[in-house]
Amino acid sequence: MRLRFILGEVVNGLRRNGTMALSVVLVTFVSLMFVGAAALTQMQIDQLKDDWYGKVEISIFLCPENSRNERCAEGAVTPEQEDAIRGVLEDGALAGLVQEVYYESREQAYDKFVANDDEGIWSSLTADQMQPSFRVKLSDPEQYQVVADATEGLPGVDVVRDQREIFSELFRFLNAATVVAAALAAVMLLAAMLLITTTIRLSALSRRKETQIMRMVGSSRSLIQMPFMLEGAVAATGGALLAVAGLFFGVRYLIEDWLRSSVTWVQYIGTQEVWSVAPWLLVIAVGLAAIASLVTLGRYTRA
Amino acid sequence: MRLRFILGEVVNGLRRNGTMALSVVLVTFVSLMFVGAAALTQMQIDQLKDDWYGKVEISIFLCPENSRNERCAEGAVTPEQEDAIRGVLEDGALAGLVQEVYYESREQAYDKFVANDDEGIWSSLTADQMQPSFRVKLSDPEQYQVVADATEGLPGVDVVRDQREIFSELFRFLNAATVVAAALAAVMLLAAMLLITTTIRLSALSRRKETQIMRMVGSSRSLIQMPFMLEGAVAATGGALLAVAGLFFGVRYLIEDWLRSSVTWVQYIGTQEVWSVAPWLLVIAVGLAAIASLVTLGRYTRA
Amino acid sequence: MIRLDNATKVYKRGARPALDSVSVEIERGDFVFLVGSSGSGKSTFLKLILREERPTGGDVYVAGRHLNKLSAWRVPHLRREIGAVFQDFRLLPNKTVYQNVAFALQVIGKSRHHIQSTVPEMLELVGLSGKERRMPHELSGGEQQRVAIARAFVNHPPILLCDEPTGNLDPGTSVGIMRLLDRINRTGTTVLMATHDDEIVDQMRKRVIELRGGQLVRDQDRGVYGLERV
Amino acid sequence: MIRLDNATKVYKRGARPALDSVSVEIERGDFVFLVGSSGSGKSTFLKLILREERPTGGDVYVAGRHLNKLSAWRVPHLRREIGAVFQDFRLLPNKTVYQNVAFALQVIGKSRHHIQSTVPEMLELVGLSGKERRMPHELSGGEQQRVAIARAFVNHPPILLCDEPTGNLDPGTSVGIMRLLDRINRTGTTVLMATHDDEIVDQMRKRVIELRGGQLVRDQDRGVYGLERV
Ligand SMILES: Nc1ncnc2c1ncn2[C@@H]1O[C@H](COP(=O)(O)OP(=O)(O)OP(=O)(O)O)[C@@H](O)[C@H]1O
Ligand SMILES: Nc1ncnc2c1ncn2[C@@H]1O[C@H](COP(=O)(O)OP(=O)(O)OP(=O)(O)O)[C@@H](O)[C@H]1O
Ligand SMILES: [Mg+2]
Ligand SMILES: [Mg+2]
Repeated sequence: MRLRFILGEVVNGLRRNGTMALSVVLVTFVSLMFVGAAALTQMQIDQLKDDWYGKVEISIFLCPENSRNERCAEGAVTPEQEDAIRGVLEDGALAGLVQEVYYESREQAYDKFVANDDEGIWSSLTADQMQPSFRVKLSDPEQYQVVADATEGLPGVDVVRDQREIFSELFRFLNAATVVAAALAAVMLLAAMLLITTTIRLSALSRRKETQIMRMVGSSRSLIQMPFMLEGAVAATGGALLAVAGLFFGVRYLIEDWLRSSVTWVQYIGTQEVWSVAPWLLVIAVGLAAIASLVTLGRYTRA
Repeated sequence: MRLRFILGEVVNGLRRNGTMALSVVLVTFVSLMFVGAAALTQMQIDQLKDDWYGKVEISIFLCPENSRNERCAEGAVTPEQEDAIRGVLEDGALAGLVQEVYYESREQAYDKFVANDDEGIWSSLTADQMQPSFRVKLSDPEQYQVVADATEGLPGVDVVRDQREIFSELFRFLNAATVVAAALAAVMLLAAMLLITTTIRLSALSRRKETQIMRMVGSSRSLIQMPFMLEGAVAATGGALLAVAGLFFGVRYLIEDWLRSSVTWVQYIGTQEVWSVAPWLLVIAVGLAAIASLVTLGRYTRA
Repeated sequence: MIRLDNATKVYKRGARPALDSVSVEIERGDFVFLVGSSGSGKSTFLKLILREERPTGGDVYVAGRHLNKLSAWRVPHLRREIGAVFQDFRLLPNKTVYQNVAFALQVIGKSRHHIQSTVPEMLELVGLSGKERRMPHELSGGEQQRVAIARAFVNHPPILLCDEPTGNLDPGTSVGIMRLLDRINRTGTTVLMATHDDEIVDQMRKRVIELRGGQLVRDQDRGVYGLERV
Repeated sequence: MIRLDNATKVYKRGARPALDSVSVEIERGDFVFLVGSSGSGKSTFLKLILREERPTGGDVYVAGRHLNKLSAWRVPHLRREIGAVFQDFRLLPNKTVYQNVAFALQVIGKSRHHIQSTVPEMLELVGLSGKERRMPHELSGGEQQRVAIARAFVNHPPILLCDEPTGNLDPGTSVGIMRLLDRINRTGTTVLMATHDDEIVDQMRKRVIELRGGQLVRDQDRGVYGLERV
């Protein structure tokens, strides 16, 4: 009896304040989209960091002959110098930071290069012109600078390069995107809360007569307030579900279908990340509605 | 007298429905931000196209010696072949499409290469190993494929490359961003219109007594309705101004300060583009308010 | 001044008419009581004259205008010739007595000068001098109704319509309101008052129009509330 | 049943008290008229009993409860022992007569079976059998007030409070309502009715409590409306 009554009142209220309820749904939808997008961007960043930082190595290029670099003025690297560098990396102070050291000879470098040059533009290159290098995998990729500093000045070293530099610009861009999304999310969440508050108030005003009669005949306060609270919660949850759907299709079409096939060298997040964000969005929606109810109901439906 | 009265009523109404008016401001703000962002992204794309498509050239690499490419099996390009290719480009069918042809010799290519190799990794490279090439500037950059097809098979041609390929992926991304921003803008504009409608309705409800008395004592319909219309318009305009401010600072800090200094090879839009978008945002805001007023007022403040 | 010719009002298709071909004429300066039990159509009668509702049949003429043909944007001009007073006073709770009366002049665009000279005069007429700055909730019911009458009459309209103006007042206070309406009537204003209050009707001995189920069943000069008393 | 001990109510700090140390006791089964001019505090008196307002001084006891100490979540239980009827009927316009009465039982959680047996019984008591499916606007004022009384009494509360229940009704219809209230009073229900209607008070000859400016100035068995008639 009571459940049917409450549900009937909720449906009634949503229908009566239709445009209002729809605005709540839309605004919650968009605001939670941003919350979700910010979260997903951060997850993508984490994933990229794990993925790339694990893979990237430090390349210590050794002096070739006839180099224009002053450091290599003494000519090509000698086997003794190579041993000394390997010693610094594998024993000495850096041993704790270095996970693996791999020597790439001129010939190996040449083979890799040719394999990447499909169109044969660099056909006239010879193995002699390639530089030998040490490829160093770090146990903690964040410690790049220490290793670079320790090796850069050694005799026989031309330049030290870290692939991580290429990505840092990208990460800065993605972080900025997260900040923008989060800021928009904050504004929109504020708007959503104001809206839910107003919806509840409007609903209470438009049903003043019912609630007045309910109070007079001695209906309990919870029964009077329940429909209003549920109304806000239903509208907010509707928005959250739309947001989850929006994120799902966004990730599905933009990332899984399009990016994954056009920019293939990146490890992307997928729809399963959306599912892990979804419960939080629902929690935020219901939380919003609950706060708005608490703020509003005391004043508008006193028992 | 009347003006003071109307303004007083507007202030009154905005204060009485404060949270509601604030939601209208916020939602209009965010929705117009998206409208503006979509417009600015398109302007950026246009600018990049103008800029890059005008600059980019087709590079026709000519056969070096000992190429691995089958097309160059006959050895390095001969001067006769070079003349033939130039003939195709400068006279013949392509003459109308080609704006300028520039021959880059091995030595010129080598000089450019060395200038870019700061760290001297490629020190052992010699000029002989570089490829000579024709750099072709098109009068209509969109006609790339025609020129590529016509030159690709000529004897002495190794590969034909168009720098435009590099950008097309970026343009696709930027276009997708415009679509996303426009879709969000549409949803938010819908929400904004619903909200303005509800605000006007709420305002009319909360001032039923005033309007009833005004009708009874014979005040004109326009005087009765004006305050409500102005209320919606003021709130929407507030949102539009915030949106303009948001876009302004967004462009100022994200583009002018940050991107312009970190990714320097791009020609960016600036704050003057925001000023050219701003009037349109205001027009949209006022238009929204006008439509919402028309929809609502007939029903809620009949004379 | 006011003429109804077979005026009929049906609110909802198929429903019993709220007013059923009523024909009646009220002259300038008349004082008329409109009586009848609840739902007999008194308020509907007044609404037709105010053009709050349009007749579904017949014709309504007020102050020389044929209301059936009056276009919507001319309605305000009609309303300025009619003052209206209701049972529930309808004062603005956040305005003072003075502001409530002045409001009626402001919104029809009178000059500040005109307002400042007219309002105190009107408040004196209804006996509220000295209470200009009170808020409505600081007044007794009778005083609130006086403010409402002052607001309705401040523009000196030729017609004053009252829908149960004493319905919320006790008998003593009601008599005071009736004296005020009588005084206004003596200035030449046509007063039409719907009421349930048999004592007042019996005491004043004015023209009485009785409705029953929407039909005019009596139109009597110097009449009483009911022919058969309960 | 109802006892006020020096009950005082001041709505706004510094304002004149709406009710000024009123002490009165009403026994089970009494029929009491509460009279007084507009603003004398009648509605405030009833609101204290309903615990819609809390006294600023003194004590209020209703149905064995000390209302000053009643916690908010117990108020609904108090209200189930009191039926309330108002001048403006307060019916839900989009519910039928039957649904309006049933509503009062639904929201306090009565079973459907109980509702289906009680509501028709109650509608018969107030004389509305056969009109269960009408909407409020299809009823006369007197009939609407009967629906309101049915709703207030359907739970058989020991107390019935009426705030000017005949204020919007014509004299003939008012008499019908008074007969109904008298019948309900005869079942042992305490009836407390605030009114302006001197004819009814004079005719019924019940206990009369008179307020003036918030103070109790008369408490008379088998009294009349006013000692000095206007
Ligand atoms: N807006 C409306 N829509 C539908 N029906 C209406 C409307 N207003 C009035 N009615 C119906 O028209 C009839 C006459 O109503 P009216 O208000 O004119 O009566 P009345 O004589 O003023 O009654 P009371 O003494 O209760 O004020 C009633 O049956 C009522 O239900
Ligand atoms: N909610 C309130 N806030 C402030 N003052 C109030 C409130 N309700 C009533 N009053 C004041 O309390 C006094 C008594 O009001 P009350 O409504 O009890 O009178 P009443 O006897 O019912 O009058 P009426 O016959 O007009 O219904 C009045 O002066 C009134 O202005
Ligand atoms: Mg009426
Ligand atoms: Mg009262």
